[in-house]
Amino acid sequence: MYNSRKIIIGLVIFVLVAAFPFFINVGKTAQPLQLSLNTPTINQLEKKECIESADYMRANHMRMLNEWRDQVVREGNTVYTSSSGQKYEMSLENNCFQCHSNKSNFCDSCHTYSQVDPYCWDCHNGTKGAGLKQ
Amino acid sequence: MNRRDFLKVIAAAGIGGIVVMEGLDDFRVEAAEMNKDSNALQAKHWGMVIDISKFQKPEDIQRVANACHQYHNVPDIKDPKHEVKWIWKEDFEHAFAEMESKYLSEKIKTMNFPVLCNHCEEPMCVRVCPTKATFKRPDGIVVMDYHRCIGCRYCMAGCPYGARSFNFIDPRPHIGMMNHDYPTRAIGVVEKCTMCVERLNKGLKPICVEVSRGGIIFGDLNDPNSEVRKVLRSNFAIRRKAELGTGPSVYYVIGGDEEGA
Amino acid sequence: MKVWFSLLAVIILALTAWVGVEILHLNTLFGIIIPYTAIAVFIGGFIIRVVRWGKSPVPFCITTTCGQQQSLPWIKQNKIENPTNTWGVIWRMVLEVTLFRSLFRNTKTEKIEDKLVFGSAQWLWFGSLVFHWSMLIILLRHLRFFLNPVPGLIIGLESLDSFLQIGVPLLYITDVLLVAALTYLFLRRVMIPNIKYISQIADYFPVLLLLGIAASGILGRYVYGVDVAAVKELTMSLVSFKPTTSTTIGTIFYIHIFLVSSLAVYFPCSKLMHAGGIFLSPTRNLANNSRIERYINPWNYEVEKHHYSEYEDEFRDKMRKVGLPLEKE
Amino acid sequence: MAKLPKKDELLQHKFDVPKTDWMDTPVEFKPGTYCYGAKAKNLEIVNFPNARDWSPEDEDWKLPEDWKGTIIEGISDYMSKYRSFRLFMDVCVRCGACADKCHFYMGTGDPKNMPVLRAELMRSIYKRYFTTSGKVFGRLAGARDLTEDVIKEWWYYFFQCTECRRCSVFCPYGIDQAEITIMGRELLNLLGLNTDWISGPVANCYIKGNHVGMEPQAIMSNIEFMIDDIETITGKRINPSFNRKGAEILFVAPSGDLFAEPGIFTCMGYLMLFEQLGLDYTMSTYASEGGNFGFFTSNEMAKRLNAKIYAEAKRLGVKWILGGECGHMWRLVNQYMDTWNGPADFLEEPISPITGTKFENAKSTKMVHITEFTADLIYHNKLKLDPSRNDHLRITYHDSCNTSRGMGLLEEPRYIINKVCNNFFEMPEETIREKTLCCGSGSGLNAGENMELRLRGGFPRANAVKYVQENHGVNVLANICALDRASFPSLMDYWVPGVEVMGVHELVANALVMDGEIERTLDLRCEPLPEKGVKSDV
Amino acid sequence: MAELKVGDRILLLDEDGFLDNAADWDEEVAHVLATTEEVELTQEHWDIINYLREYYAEFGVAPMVRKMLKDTGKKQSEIYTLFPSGPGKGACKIAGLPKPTGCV
Amino acid sequence: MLEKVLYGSKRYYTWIVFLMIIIIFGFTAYLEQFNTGLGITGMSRDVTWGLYISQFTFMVGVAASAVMVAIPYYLHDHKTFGPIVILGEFLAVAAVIVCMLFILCDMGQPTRFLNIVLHPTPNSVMFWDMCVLLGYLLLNLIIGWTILGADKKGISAPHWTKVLTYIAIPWAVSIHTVTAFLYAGLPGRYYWLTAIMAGRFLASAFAAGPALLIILCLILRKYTSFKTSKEAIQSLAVIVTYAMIANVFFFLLEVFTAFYSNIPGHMAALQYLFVGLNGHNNLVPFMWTAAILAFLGIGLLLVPSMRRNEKVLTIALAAVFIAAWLDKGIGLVLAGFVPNSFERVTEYIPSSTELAIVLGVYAIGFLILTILYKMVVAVREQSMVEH
Repeated sequence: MYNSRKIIIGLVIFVLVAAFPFFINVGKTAQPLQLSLNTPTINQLEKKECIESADYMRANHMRMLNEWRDQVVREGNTVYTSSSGQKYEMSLENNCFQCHSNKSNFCDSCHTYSQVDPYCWDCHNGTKGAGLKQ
Repeated sequence: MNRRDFLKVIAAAGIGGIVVMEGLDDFRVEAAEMNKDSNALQAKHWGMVIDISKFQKPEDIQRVANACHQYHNVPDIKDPKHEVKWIWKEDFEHAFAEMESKYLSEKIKTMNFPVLCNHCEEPMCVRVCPTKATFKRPDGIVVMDYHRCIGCRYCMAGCPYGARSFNFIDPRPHIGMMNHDYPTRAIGVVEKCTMCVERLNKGLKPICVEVSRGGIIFGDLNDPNSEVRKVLRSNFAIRRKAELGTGPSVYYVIGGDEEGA
Repeated sequence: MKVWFSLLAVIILALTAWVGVEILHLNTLFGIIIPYTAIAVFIGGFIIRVVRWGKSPVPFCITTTCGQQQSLPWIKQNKIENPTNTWGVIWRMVLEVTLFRSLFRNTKTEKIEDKLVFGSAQWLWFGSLVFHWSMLIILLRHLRFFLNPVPGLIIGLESLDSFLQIGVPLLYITDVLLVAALTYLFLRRVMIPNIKYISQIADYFPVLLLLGIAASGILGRYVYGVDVAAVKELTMSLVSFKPTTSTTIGTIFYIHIFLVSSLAVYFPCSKLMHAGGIFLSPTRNLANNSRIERYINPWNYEVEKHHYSEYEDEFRDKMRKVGLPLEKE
Repeated sequence: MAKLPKKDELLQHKFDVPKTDWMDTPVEFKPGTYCYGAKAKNLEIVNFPNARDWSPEDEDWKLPEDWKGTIIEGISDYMSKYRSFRLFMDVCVRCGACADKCHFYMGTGDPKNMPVLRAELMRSIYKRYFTTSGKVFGRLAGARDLTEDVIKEWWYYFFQCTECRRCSVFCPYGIDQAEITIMGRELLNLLGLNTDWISGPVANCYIKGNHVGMEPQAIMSNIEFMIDDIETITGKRINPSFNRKGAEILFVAPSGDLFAEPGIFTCMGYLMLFEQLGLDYTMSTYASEGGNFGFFTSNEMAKRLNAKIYAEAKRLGVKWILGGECGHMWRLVNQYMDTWNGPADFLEEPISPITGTKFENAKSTKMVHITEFTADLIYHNKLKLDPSRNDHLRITYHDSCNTSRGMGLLEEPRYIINKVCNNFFEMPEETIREKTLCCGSGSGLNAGENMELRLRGGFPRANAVKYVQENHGVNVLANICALDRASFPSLMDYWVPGVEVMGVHELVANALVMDGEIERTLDLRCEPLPEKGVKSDV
Repeated sequence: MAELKVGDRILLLDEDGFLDNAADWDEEVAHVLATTEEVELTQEHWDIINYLREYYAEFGVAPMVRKMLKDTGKKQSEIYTLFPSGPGKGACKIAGLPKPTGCV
Repeated sequence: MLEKVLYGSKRYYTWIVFLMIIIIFGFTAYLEQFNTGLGITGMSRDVTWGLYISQFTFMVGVAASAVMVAIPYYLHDHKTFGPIVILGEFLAVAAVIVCMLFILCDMGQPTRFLNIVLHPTPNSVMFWDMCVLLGYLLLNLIIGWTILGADKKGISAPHWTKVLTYIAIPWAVSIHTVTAFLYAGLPGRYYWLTAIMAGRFLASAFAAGPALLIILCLILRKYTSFKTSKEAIQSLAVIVTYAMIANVFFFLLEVFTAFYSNIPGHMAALQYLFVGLNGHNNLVPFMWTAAILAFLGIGLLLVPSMRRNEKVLTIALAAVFIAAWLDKGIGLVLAGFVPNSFERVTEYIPSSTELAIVLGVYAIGFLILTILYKMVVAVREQSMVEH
């Protein structure tokens, strides 16, 4: 190979960049995401289920909340009938946070893990124990 | 490629996209139903009559204001330039400047008026808002969608009542006792009295009405049998800057049982 | 025809992933085996291609000079467009690679009656710049799936990219820019007769594949709502070589990574290798200093020449007649 | 020879594309757009393969038995020798930025003259025989079989490229169509496919030392003739030296300057300048050619012809070499000569004997461009100049492709022109400096039989000259290239009548006030100089 | 390759009608070549042709046009009147000289 | 054409660097405002709009003024304006961008600025203002760019540019009219609640804009090869003269209406501006300066001999421009909030951060203007290059 020094340096940089995630994670164990459901309200529940299936909620809670927001604020609709027929108030404070009162161990841990930073918290301050986001 | 071929490609891509979307659609949960609370208070035109006789002392207004502000997490900002208020006290000559007269009785001059958003029939703030962030509900209440407000403050320029406040600074550090059942507002949005729509939705009257000890009468202005209409029938009531044609829904009854001014 | 074929190829690829996951439930194949293979092919193929180029020497110093040469001391040299040292070359390459300097020069030649006129034509430059930079930012942003904890730089980049508060989850500006730029690049290929004439499947396919990748990513994020936490669990398991599959991630995600894998495999055996090739381009990466330093051709060999002595032998009489000096009288 | 079409006929083309795919559009040999085939006798002189007499119009090109294998082997060979070739085959994304940059495309509207497509003529074969995708998918991957028609197409289009590199300036990867053309011509020469106009000069140059085929006595006679004219003009008899050992400087000019108008006026310019300086120089009848048509044939042939310059410098024992105004000569001096035939360690680093300036940029080649040399003289006030002698001229300057894109010689000639003339006007910026447009006749295309092609290829340049003629009354097209001087007169007569073609050193010598000269009444062309203060019509 | 029939000789011409082999030339050939150029040879023509032949014999190339004009005392326009294709393609061809090549 | 921007004289680069420094300075200030909120400005619950909106309002006028060159040239074939039409168009481009930036700076939630487009609200004048400004920006950019591109190619501009130019003429009027409607339709803001608002806006725009354009032409003439003819400058100066007279006249109409009718609401703002209200008199010195400069400017411009002296002309134009700026760029918006809905006076003093941001935005405007004008000068130079 000609100009091998330069080409090899370039290729090494390429490999380092292209396989960077592998290098940085080498030897580390991927920690599965742990979400805490250990709150007083949840502990008291007979059937530990959210308003929709957990899989659905994990993937779609933000879309649902977005829809709720328009329904509540703009339409004045406040009651959500879930797919199981159960009725819930469409409210973070008066519904979601009642069970998920552990913002930092539930909401935040997943948000941090997947690096999403929703602006909901700017107003909806979470639970009593969670403290305020400045 | 001529234009026709190009359109074909676009169409094909579109059809392909729809097929893919349809194929994947079962993966989404069916849209759930969302309805009004069956207990919700309903009206065609919510309005208030404020009986000034019930607000003889400044503390009377303060009590109502505190209840409202605490309930709604309205910050207590001392700097008048940045203060946020939903309901507060004004004297006659400022609240009703256009009715000012040299020979006004001392009593009226020193009277305290709770002022708040008038939930106008023709709200200027709604007319000027460029994003429909503030809008009038079918029941006549003018509300804010804080999520949509861009903070242009055109509504504040438009409102002739000074009823609107802007979050010039972060409100949270200025909230004394946080009501965790109610959200706060973000910096940079306009806010104002909402006539407690969240309470009406659940079948409750506004908080100010509840703590006013009868000083604020609340009801459907459209309903001739409603309490507000009864009061208005039997009392002379004034509205702020009615000449501007905004149609305020907040009426002031001066003197209560006594003869009006 | 070429466009249809390329479109069909992309659709088949997408359908393959859909059938594989949705019907055949080959999650392991599409979530683990194919991605691993693809990244290996990508890196390996890339290296092989570059090494293959490297095996051929650059026998001559054939810089394309786009500015004043180094000359007399009082004549200002254009040290970037006509470099004589490594720094100049580095600058030139940086401008080429990051800002597409040469493309910026682009003009449009028009024939108006019997005149040729040269107009500005920087849309291609702008479109490709937008595309490549958006692509880079999107790639960097995706590092959030591969790093735990996510570094501040990536967080900052992401929050800048989602600066506009539109939709839930927040709309990425680069998503819009990427799709817009790719659409532009595609449209110019099908709308401009000359460009269409020179275009091949190898030109349409990557654009459409990239559009497919963008579309599947955007659909996953904004429409179908892929569980990003589950995605990250999968990606983290991949990069730490302890792969696990997940059944809670929607099919659209598998389509997305299958298309990305296809691109990774396609990359080294296609024109996309221009990404590596530009660094080796001898008209750009050489200094114009071959009058200052001797440039060596490794395969330089002796050639047959017509020497002066032969010349003189042939023309001696004639030279003598006109009084030219001779070696041999 | 084909009849020359009228102007509006030549201008009928549009920049559009045929209905059929380019692979299905066969090459059409249109008289006037290609050169005659190389003659057997010329190929034989330089020992080239498959020497035979043939014509491109023939159905049978008399290709050697295993021509296909030869080509494929050739491609493989050049791939392993030239990174540029392999890379440029691989990385093109067909963005089309080069498409409308080619003067032949601008002048013919033939899509195969878009550099990208001209490269694709070769790339399609490369794909077919050297890439997996091409082998498997064939035409879907843009590949095609190598047939005789492909060879004919190559020959037509690779001799329809002047290797001017304008496309390379605009290509985001620096893909240089010239490199691909060079490879294409190398491959064609393996089959004995060259043009008469290139192979003739190559053979001439190899034996007689210059393209024109001037034997030593012919050169001397021409010089004698010029000296007579110089005497008529200046009253001074000058005495240049030839083949003189021990001179300080060997001067090498393109042979066109020794033979034909208007090149000879430039040559007279050199001679007058050197005489005035009292320069210790000599010229060579053996290395009497700066240009190198070998470069338009094959790398090896170019090296064979180029070798004479250093060999002669060594034989004569000069200190360094001065090169005249020539285009491709300077691309070769800059980019190839030292690599081919160096190191020139028998020479010294060039220093101007007049100003003492060391030519740092020629440290290794030891060869200085005459405009570098003259600009340095003028900068140091070593020349007495009377620019008003050129006041009747309104001048624009054409950058030669090779000196601008293969060297970067842009300011030196401009500096000189501005010092020896009072009326200088630039052509539009997209047509000068590194974006300069070719004369349309470079790289061995300035034959007579392909005049239509030359006029078409030169149209963009002529168009720019016309612009300055209309706007500034320009009547002189100055240049530093023998090929320009050979090709522009007919081009200008056709497209922009009234514009004369002059080498920069003709202008220099016109303005040069020589010691002891008579009052000049004639310019170098022996035309009467206008009276002082009289300006030409604008 | 084109051919020229001169008497019973068959001579080879190149594409432009120049003699392929300069040694083939004689006066008879010149006359036939002149007919291809539609020129009737007169003494004036012969002066030029003879001059070119002599020059070519001595120098191996055609003379520079300028030199030819000077040596023959003719103006360029006169040459064109005699040889409508010009000094190179007309006069040189009839005189049996080869085409000039290179950067000229 | 963009490449022209990259090559320039030392003076050009110095100017660019200078602007960049101010921009960075302004941007830093903006970041501070972005992070801490609009509380960092001098605005308040009562004076909800400050310098940002007032500068926006003023710059809409500057943008609209391009029409004062376009009308004579396109509608009345006033040939001397030919070379400077494009300067007017590019001035409009820079001015509209400045306008948009000021709006953005004024937003409490700038990240949501696209909500105006995503939730179009035809009943809001601000929505229409966004539409007309955006349209005007595109019109001028497309027209200017195409004409310049054609200039560069040495051909005449395509016909559709002419169509766009004709559209742009009423459009220019519309941007300032709609901007006037922003104010003129609000109940309770008596200083703004006047039918002549749009007229005043246009008159002051047609004075201040061309005044700036002439000054720019004079600067270009001094420092570049772009030489605007004396006739063009004089014609434009006449336009400035009469526009300024109209502007002052319209203002006096307001004064008459307010004081003859003696309606307190209509008088209050004028009193506040010129004599102070309830002891608040921050703007009084500015307004008197404006009044004096306005009359000075008109006086100098009206006398032909003085107008023809380009030194005097420059002073007169500067006086007119500053007067218009003080009147519209400060007084008009601020006084509209005085007194407030409760008959109280809150005064507004911009904070240093606010001023820094304003400076930064203007610097961006100048940068854009410089870049655009640089292209114009370079393209025009190319067609008359002479060494």
